[in-house]
Amino acid sequence: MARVGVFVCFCGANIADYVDVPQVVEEVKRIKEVKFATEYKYMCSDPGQGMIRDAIIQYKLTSIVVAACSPRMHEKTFRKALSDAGMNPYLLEVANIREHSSWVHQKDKKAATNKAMDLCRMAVAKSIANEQLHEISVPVTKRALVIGGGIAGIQAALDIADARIPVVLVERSPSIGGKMAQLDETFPTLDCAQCILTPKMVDVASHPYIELIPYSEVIELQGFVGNYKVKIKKKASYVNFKTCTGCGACWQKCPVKVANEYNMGIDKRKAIYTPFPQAVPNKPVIDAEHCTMLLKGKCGICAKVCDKGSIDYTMQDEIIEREIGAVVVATGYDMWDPTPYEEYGVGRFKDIITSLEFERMVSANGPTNGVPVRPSDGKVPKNVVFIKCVGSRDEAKGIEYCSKICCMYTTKHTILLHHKVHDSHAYVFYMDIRAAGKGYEEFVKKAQVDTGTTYLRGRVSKIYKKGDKLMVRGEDAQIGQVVEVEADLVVLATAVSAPKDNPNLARLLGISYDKYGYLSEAHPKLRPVETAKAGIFLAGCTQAPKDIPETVSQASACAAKVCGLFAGDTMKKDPMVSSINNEYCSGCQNCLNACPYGAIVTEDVAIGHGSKDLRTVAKINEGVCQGCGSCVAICRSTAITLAGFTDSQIINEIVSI
Amino acid sequence: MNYTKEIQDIAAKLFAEGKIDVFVGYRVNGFDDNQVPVLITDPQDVSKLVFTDKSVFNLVNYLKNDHTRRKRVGLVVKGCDSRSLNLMLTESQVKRENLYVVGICCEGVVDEAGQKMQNCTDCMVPDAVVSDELLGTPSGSDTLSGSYKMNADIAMLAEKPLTERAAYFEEVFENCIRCNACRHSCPLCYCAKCCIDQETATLYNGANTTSGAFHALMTWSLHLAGRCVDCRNCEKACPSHLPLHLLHKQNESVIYENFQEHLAGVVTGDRGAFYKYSLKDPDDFIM
Amino acid sequence: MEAEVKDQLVSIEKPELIAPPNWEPVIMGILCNWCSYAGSDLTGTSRIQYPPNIRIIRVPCSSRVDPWFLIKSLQTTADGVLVSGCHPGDCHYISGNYFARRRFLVTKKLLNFVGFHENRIQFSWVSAAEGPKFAKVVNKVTEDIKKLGPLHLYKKENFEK
Amino acid sequence: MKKLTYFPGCSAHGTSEEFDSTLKLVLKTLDVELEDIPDWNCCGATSAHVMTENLAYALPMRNLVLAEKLENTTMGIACASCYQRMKVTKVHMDENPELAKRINTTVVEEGTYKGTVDVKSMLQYFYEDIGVETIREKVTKSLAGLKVACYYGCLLTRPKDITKFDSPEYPVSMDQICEALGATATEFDYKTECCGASFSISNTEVVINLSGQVLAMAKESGAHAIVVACPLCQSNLDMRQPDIEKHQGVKYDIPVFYITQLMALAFGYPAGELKFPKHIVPVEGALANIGKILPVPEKVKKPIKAVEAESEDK
Repeated sequence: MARVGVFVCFCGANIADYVDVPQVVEEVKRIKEVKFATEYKYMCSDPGQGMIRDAIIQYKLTSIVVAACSPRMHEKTFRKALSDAGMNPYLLEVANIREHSSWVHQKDKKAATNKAMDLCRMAVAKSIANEQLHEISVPVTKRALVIGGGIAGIQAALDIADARIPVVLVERSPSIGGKMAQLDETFPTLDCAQCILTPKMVDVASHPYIELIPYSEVIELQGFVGNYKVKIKKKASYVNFKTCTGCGACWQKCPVKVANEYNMGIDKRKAIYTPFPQAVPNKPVIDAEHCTMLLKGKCGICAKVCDKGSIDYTMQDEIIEREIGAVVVATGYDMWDPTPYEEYGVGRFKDIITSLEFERMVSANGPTNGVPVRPSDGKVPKNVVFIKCVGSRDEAKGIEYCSKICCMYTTKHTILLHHKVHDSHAYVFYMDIRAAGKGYEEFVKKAQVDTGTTYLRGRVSKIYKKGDKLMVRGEDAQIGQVVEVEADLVVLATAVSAPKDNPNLARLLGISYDKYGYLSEAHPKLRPVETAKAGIFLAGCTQAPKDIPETVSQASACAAKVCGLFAGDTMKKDPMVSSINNEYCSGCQNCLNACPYGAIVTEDVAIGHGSKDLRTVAKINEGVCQGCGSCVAICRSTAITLAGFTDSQIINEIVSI
Repeated sequence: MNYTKEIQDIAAKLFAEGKIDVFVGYRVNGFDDNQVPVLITDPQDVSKLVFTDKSVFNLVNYLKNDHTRRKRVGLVVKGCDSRSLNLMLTESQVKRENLYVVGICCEGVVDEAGQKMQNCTDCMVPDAVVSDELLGTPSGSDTLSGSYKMNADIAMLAEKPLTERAAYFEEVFENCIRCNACRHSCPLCYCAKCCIDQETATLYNGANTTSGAFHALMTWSLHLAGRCVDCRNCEKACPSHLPLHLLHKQNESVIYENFQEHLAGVVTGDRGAFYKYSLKDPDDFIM
Repeated sequence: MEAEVKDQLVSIEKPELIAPPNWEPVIMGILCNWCSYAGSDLTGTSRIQYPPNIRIIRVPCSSRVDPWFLIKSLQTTADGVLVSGCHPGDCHYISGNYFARRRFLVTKKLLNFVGFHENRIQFSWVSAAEGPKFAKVVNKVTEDIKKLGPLHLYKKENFEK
Repeated sequence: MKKLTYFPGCSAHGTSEEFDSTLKLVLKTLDVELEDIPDWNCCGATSAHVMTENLAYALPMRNLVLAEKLENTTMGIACASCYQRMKVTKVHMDENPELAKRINTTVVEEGTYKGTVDVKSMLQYFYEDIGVETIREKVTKSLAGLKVACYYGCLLTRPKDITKFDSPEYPVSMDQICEALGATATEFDYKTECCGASFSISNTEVVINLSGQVLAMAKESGAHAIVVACPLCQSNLDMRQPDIEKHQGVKYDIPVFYITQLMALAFGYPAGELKFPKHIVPVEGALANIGKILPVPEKVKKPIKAVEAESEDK
């Protein structure tokens, strides 16, 4: 027989003015399970809580109802009071007689009192069905996985590692650095990107808490928050990094030339290569798709010239497994392919380049020694047309969103052009100039004055060739006329797009992505770095286009989240999760569809005691379950129970009034 | 429609080849020309099998039986039966490799009075959608996006004033004797233990009263919403002759018209309408 | 079948015939914890007044609401039910309210089909910020159900509480 | 022998008679028999679709329904405007069966619309159904030496979603056919610019301006002649050329051929059968280039060489 204690709060005058509290107490005393009922001015105060503690002991109560403010307010407070009296804190129910009665029925004290009584009856009825619940503690593997070694991944890895938490940093290409390593200078301060990035790259390589696994990819993630197991495929580099000194003899002698990805294909690299001189790790890898030794078995020059004997043509891909507790996804972005812009002659005219190609050209360590040139004839361009929003904000041919960074980097490009080619003139076709950010608007204003760039508001409709010039025809909406600009070089500010592999990665990690392929955050405002799957966080452009400062902030935020997650040896988790009664489960597996977290899996269990006949039933991983109850309502056999909100509890509430 | 010979041959062949342990079919009941289901385990008895337009029952129901579970079974399915089989497969209740399915391109079956059954005149999926062997000529009807035939009873009742409907159904539920024959005859009621019978039974109210019947039948029909294939096994089994199809057809019409779903069970792997959702589902009934 | 319909019509849905004087309906409000329950709390903190007929039950998510909660409520204590959850796309549990939405529509139509007035089963999306909306919803539901009068269907033999 | 349903359209009997007659010569060589749609009617171009939707769909639909009675699965259309109206109707009807049912009631005497006949422009038919290689095989008299600018106009490849043929901005099908004939297709950026067609009568100034730009760019590209596959393009560029020359003070002297005229010429038909006298701009000057050897194009300068790569080589 349940023994319920009811404690009705005055909340000063907040409740007592509109609800006849003594009458409520008298009424609940009539319920046969209620063995004790009382009232107090402030139940949440120390004396109030003391009353609860004392009554629990004195009347051997088995569950407690506090009729006061919303459970969203003080449920935790009262649960603690129960714990202090040695009672399971989940035997508490709160009747919300303030927000749901006294404050909303201030004109009718009788009705408000009646309602308060009903709310108490419901809470008593529910509490009778309450069960003792215990916080779930999930052991935590204190090691983080960071996927992607761009500035986001680097920052997250460094911040986590600085908290003395081991980090596994996985990078797909042979070197970390990402897109930022390809940039020349950064807006709005015109810092040299290399100068601020490379020290961080070196820090990563030398950090005792960071395990850098370059040239590799994540291929499998299993488990749940705090207890993930990851499989990483380390692609064969054909170079023994342990013995290689990075002297460079191999790539100097390699006879095979391949378009250089780092320089956007403007120049060539070798089949054995380091992506760029400041690469970390600064060890070459062999590009198996182009190496003649690997393809045809002839050549072997690099092995001959390597006096350390580090070249190993027989090397195989390797699968590395790590146990980790949290994941930071920082896979960055892709440049959008402007091929759909056929009216610009993309692909036909060599002198139309993308902004990242321009960036490489003007970069001091770029393929043209920092001077922009026309790809067609190598001449230095005088008139350069920059076209913004190529792909961005274009529902017909591109993508609907604003890529956020193009306005700023195009402004930067006009400055860089002006620096490198003094007698040049830049034209910028734009839709809007979006310069929201610290120092951004000032930067744009100053650039416009300093460089004398002609800004034309309007879209470009056609580019055609006239002699060796490109004629750019567009609208100048401010004078309402079609204008044509004779250009030596056209630079397209192509959109930022989600990495093509993001959907695959999302499926592999069990997180969601939006229609563009960007990974989805758990809440756009309040949980912008978490994903819906506990323990997986997002940093940088993989979530949405953003600039470097924002990327770094988000990466550091991820690090803070990871550190918070790892603060104790185990993670405490709310016990209000679902569980399955194997006997009732018919194994229809419909609940697997309904669970948004993938917390439900199947397992084979013996049908009877000692039987060898197996039956497939559902199984809930309580570490992953968030307690929404979708599966409970889906389950026809009522095999699933959600602790804290069981069918009995809810039906008790329904029938109690 | 008479496939007696073909089915006898197939069953005999399957037994001869040792492919099945039991064959589920129909036989004549022995005192009139109506038929009852039969589970044949002895190849000698194959000659008892018949199939005509009197073969009304949905034999998939026998797959949840202990005589057939974990055995290799041959069985005969009409269009509607095959849909319930499809759902059983989707919901992992039977293993396809254990079954040899003789599909029928059904021309409709008749009730005891010789009248074509209402679900047959309304039938949208006459051909078996799952089969190893198909007998008869496929109708070629569009099972995936064919236009929905509104059940005449539903349409008639929907037009009645609310009070009349309430009175009508009150009598329906009053006449229910809570024998659970509907549940036992339904191939999709395969739960290890029905929710109505569990410890929470008091919560569910399985009492033999009008309100108990109301509760049980409403819950039952909602559990079959988006899954019922309109085979009418329940109605044939009901000793009180309750018009149980009304509840199912009502749910089916709401689901079909509002959620852009296929009919239940026409696509293998396609779960019932309650186990998925679309962002385009109607929202206008919610404030 | 038409002939089978009872001749004697019970005036189940006519309040003026049955409602006792000073009768007040009971409305069972089942609210999701993250949006609607928080929204109803906000109605309270904003002191927006609404009729006292609603009894609120907290569930984690509208997807926790099994249709038989509604059936049970209507059969036992309630004259009407209101289920409220997060707006589509805002579900704290990502997709719960989408599953719930489907069930609600079918349940509502089925209950209406067997004789319950459609206004007795109502749904709303109320976000945690929509305190005023919650009051509006409760006002509307209460008004609707007052017009319909007490619910007698399938309540004749109430079982032990 | 292949068969092709043919919709001649009104201009084939008037302004573009040379298109029609040379098309028939070409198809004779390519072994294709044309079957005219019996009792065909106006496609409704340029006026119907700005007036009433119903009429704009009903007129082409009647032709489509009649064409379905013939056994061929493809309908070839010479005029770009007719092609456009027919194709738009077909695509919209196939996408929206409800609309098709409604429009069909207007032309119900002719029969029910089934959507079994595909609609193609003759250019598309040559390119997709005949094939560039087959055309190359049939050439008996190469057009080598002739440089042509292929002008597609606005309707043959656009809108992309309707035509689903070639690139809407820089199509190459006609260029490839011309190359197959032995001619050289110049790099011509104005191949899909507007010629001003609809204003031909009502606002000639627009035509002079727009067609003038097309001619200027064709000249700039080094072409001896322009090749088209649309009667309106031909008439604007050819007929208005003297006016344009007068207005701009430039002498263009660029004849405007139908693609079928050049094909017929390359297939060995005598020039006398190709109705060249119908042209306003004399064709002899351009045709005189056939057989002349083209100067070898100036070698394109070496693309920029990466500084780093050079240093490595040393």
